[in-house]
Amino acid sequence: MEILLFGITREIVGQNQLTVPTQDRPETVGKLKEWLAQQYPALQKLSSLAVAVDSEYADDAQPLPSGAEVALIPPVSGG
Amino acid sequence: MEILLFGITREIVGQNQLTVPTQDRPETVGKLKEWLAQQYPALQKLSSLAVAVDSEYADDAQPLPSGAEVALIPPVSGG
Amino acid sequence: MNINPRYSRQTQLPTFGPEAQQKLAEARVLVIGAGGLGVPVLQYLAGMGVGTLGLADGDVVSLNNLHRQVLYTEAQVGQPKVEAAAKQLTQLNSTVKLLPFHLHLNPKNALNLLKDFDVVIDATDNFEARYLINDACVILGKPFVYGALHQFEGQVSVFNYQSGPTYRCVFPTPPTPAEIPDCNTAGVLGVVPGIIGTYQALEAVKIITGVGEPLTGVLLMLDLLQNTQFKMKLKAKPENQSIKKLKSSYATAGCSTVAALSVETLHQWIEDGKDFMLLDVREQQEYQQGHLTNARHTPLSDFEAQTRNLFLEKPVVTFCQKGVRSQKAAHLLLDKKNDLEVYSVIGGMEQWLAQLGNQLVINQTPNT
Amino acid sequence: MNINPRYSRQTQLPTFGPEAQQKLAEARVLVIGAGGLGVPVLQYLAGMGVGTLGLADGDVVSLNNLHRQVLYTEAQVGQPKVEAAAKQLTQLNSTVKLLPFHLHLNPKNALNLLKDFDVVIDATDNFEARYLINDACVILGKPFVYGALHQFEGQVSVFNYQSGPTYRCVFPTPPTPAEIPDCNTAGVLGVVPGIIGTYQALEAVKIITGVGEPLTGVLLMLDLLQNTQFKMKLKAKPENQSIKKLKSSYATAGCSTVAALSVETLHQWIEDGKDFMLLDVREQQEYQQGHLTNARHTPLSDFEAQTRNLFLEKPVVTFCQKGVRSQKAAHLLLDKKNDLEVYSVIGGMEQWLAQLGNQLVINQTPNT
Repeated sequence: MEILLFGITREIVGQNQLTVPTQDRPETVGKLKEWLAQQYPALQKLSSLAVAVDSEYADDAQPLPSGAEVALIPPVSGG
Repeated sequence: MEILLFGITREIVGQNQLTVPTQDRPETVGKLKEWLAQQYPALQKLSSLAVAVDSEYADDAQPLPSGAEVALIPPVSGG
Repeated sequence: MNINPRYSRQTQLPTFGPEAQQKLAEARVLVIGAGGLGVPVLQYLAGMGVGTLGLADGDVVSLNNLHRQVLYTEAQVGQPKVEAAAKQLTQLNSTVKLLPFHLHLNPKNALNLLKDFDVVIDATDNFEARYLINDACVILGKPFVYGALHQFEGQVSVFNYQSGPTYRCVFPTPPTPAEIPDCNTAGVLGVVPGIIGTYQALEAVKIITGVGEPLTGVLLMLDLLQNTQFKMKLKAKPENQSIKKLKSSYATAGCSTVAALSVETLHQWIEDGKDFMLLDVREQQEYQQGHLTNARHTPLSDFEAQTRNLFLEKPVVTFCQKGVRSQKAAHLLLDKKNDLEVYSVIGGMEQWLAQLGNQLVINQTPNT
Repeated sequence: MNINPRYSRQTQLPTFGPEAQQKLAEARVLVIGAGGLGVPVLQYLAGMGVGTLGLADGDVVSLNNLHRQVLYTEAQVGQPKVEAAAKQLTQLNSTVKLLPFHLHLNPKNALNLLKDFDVVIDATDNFEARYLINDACVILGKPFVYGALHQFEGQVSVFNYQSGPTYRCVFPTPPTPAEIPDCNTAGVLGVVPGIIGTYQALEAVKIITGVGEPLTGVLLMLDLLQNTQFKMKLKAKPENQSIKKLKSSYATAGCSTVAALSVETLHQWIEDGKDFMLLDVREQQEYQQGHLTNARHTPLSDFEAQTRNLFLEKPVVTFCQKGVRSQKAAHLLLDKKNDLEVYSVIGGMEQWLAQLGNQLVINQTPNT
């Protein structure tokens, strides 16, 4: 599963995109967040991190189908 | 086959998109232009009209596969 | 319908026409923040003919603003942004009614300020203001156009429009400064807020005129380094639409800002009888040699004790000899009360004497 | 490396830094067209610190420019755009070297004008200029940043960059006016060129600094009513990269432009000894009552015969009583020679007398 990264998550991960290995594929958005927290502890401290699944805002309970396109969207404040 | 329209071609056709019926499906970009000229004679007078096939610039000889996404892009001059 | 030749190029657009132009003329738009985002928003909304344009900002123009805040001039460095902007915009379009508000938005002034406008533009640069604007717009039922950026990425959306989602429907709670870079510290390439701000101006026009599809229910993300865009569809969450009251503070600890104040503006405030507290943080001898008529003496060397019993409610202006110690004092005050409205006077007493001479100065002894 | 505090917010960007700022400072950029696209390009490139900024435009500021050309002021209406722009931009950033060229680009002046710059911005509004810029850039090996719009759609690309595709690789030949709306007649919503122009400024910065991915080999299409974008990948065609010589004319019949000239500028040109031909197209009696010292009498009633043997080579300025007949005469001249540089004086003799009195006027009889 491919995850598009935006904002500070790009800096935390060090690239614009992230691949979740097939054997690790989380079943829900909440599980994905747990997996991310394990891999990149700095992501854990983001209290407001929006997750888009197939270009729609997704709550933690939302299931992640196998072909899902996921994006991590943190708030940004600059102006 | 769906054709995305831009610029003056939207005004000529009267919408942002155009469907080519399956039975009419042209084999090449050149044939598509002929079909368009028949349906919308005003398109014929566009001497420079770029055609994108699957988001790439296409010459008249280029074949049109059945699932191709086509766009008509005329030059614009405003500033 | 009166057709103004000034807008002929807009009114001749088939999808726009004189009707949309008339709607612009009748619209009242408030732009909060006259910085990197606010400048292009203000320039284009004024140029296009929005009838009433409010602009709210508590800062003054700095030299390092000019790379992206291209409305201002070098000569305006040190002036309040809203005054500088209003002067420039009047020269562009004298038919627009400009309402400058030189203030930092806070929970006390927000509802009163926003209530008279139809559309609000969030052109701020910090989470504190963004969540406050969101909540105030939800309470008042006003749509607002959101724009924000991080390095070469931008976000744009129209929130709280026709029962659509709000900012909190995307980002429920403000991040702490430890999570996300905030304040005025991150880098910005000059033209990036120019792009985001022009998108915001266009969304405001869509809302006002009904032309086009406003970005409601969608967060648009622009990656300007790679010229890609990504859209996230949003859902309105009822709990975010039923806010009835502002929070008492939106400050995220450690991220409060000290505004710079020019001596001219300070002079004006004193003359106008504006209600604020002026703290002179210089030492005893400096203070005695000459201080402003209404300054309270609170030397920086004993600042904590001197200010312990101050009732920090009204805006505070800190003042010193050259403008350095007043900055420190201002930050100490913010550590005590992080939603306080604090200004530090640029150049301090030396600047005052250079520009205003002995006006309002008490006990000034001649330089011998 | 010298770090200028003015650009501190840019140089602190990790991907930008003082190195990229230094490249901006050393860059020489020519912006052709100081209108809807050129204004935001000029504002942001000047603000961000491009070292040398050329601006070329033959027009004067009109009232109906101001809705989208937000750099200018009402007081500058009638002034040459490049002069007005240079005045404003100097106030924004006095450290930028501004080179204003008050001219319409043509096949005679193009190569000489472009040769001293590193990057060219096509911020024009007609096909004639766009194809001329393309060919000149190909001959000189200069990259150029293209931007254009139609109603709410925009196109942006970087052409002729590092052997990449050119404008002719997308659109091989200029459309005739019958095909595509051209000239200064189509409607434009004020902020739309603001968005396209800011994208162009960013592409120029990418080319100059090497930061990000320039839009080379790609035509970016923005639909701003629906906030969608479409990219078309392009291929370079060798026949378009091997242009060796400009065409003698790029005019598309019926779409040549008459520039407006203020009486102050005309006065300046005469004082400066600029080489042009001044045609007074009023009738015999008007001419005798008072005409400018160097005006050739070519009455509009007999214009064809009067101008038959004129050698139309240098710029021509047409002049009448109020500025209406001079427009007609200018268009008649363009019908004869469509790449002629033609100006019509705004307000004619009445404006001259009102602003300059009897200066340079011969045979003026008192109004009795």
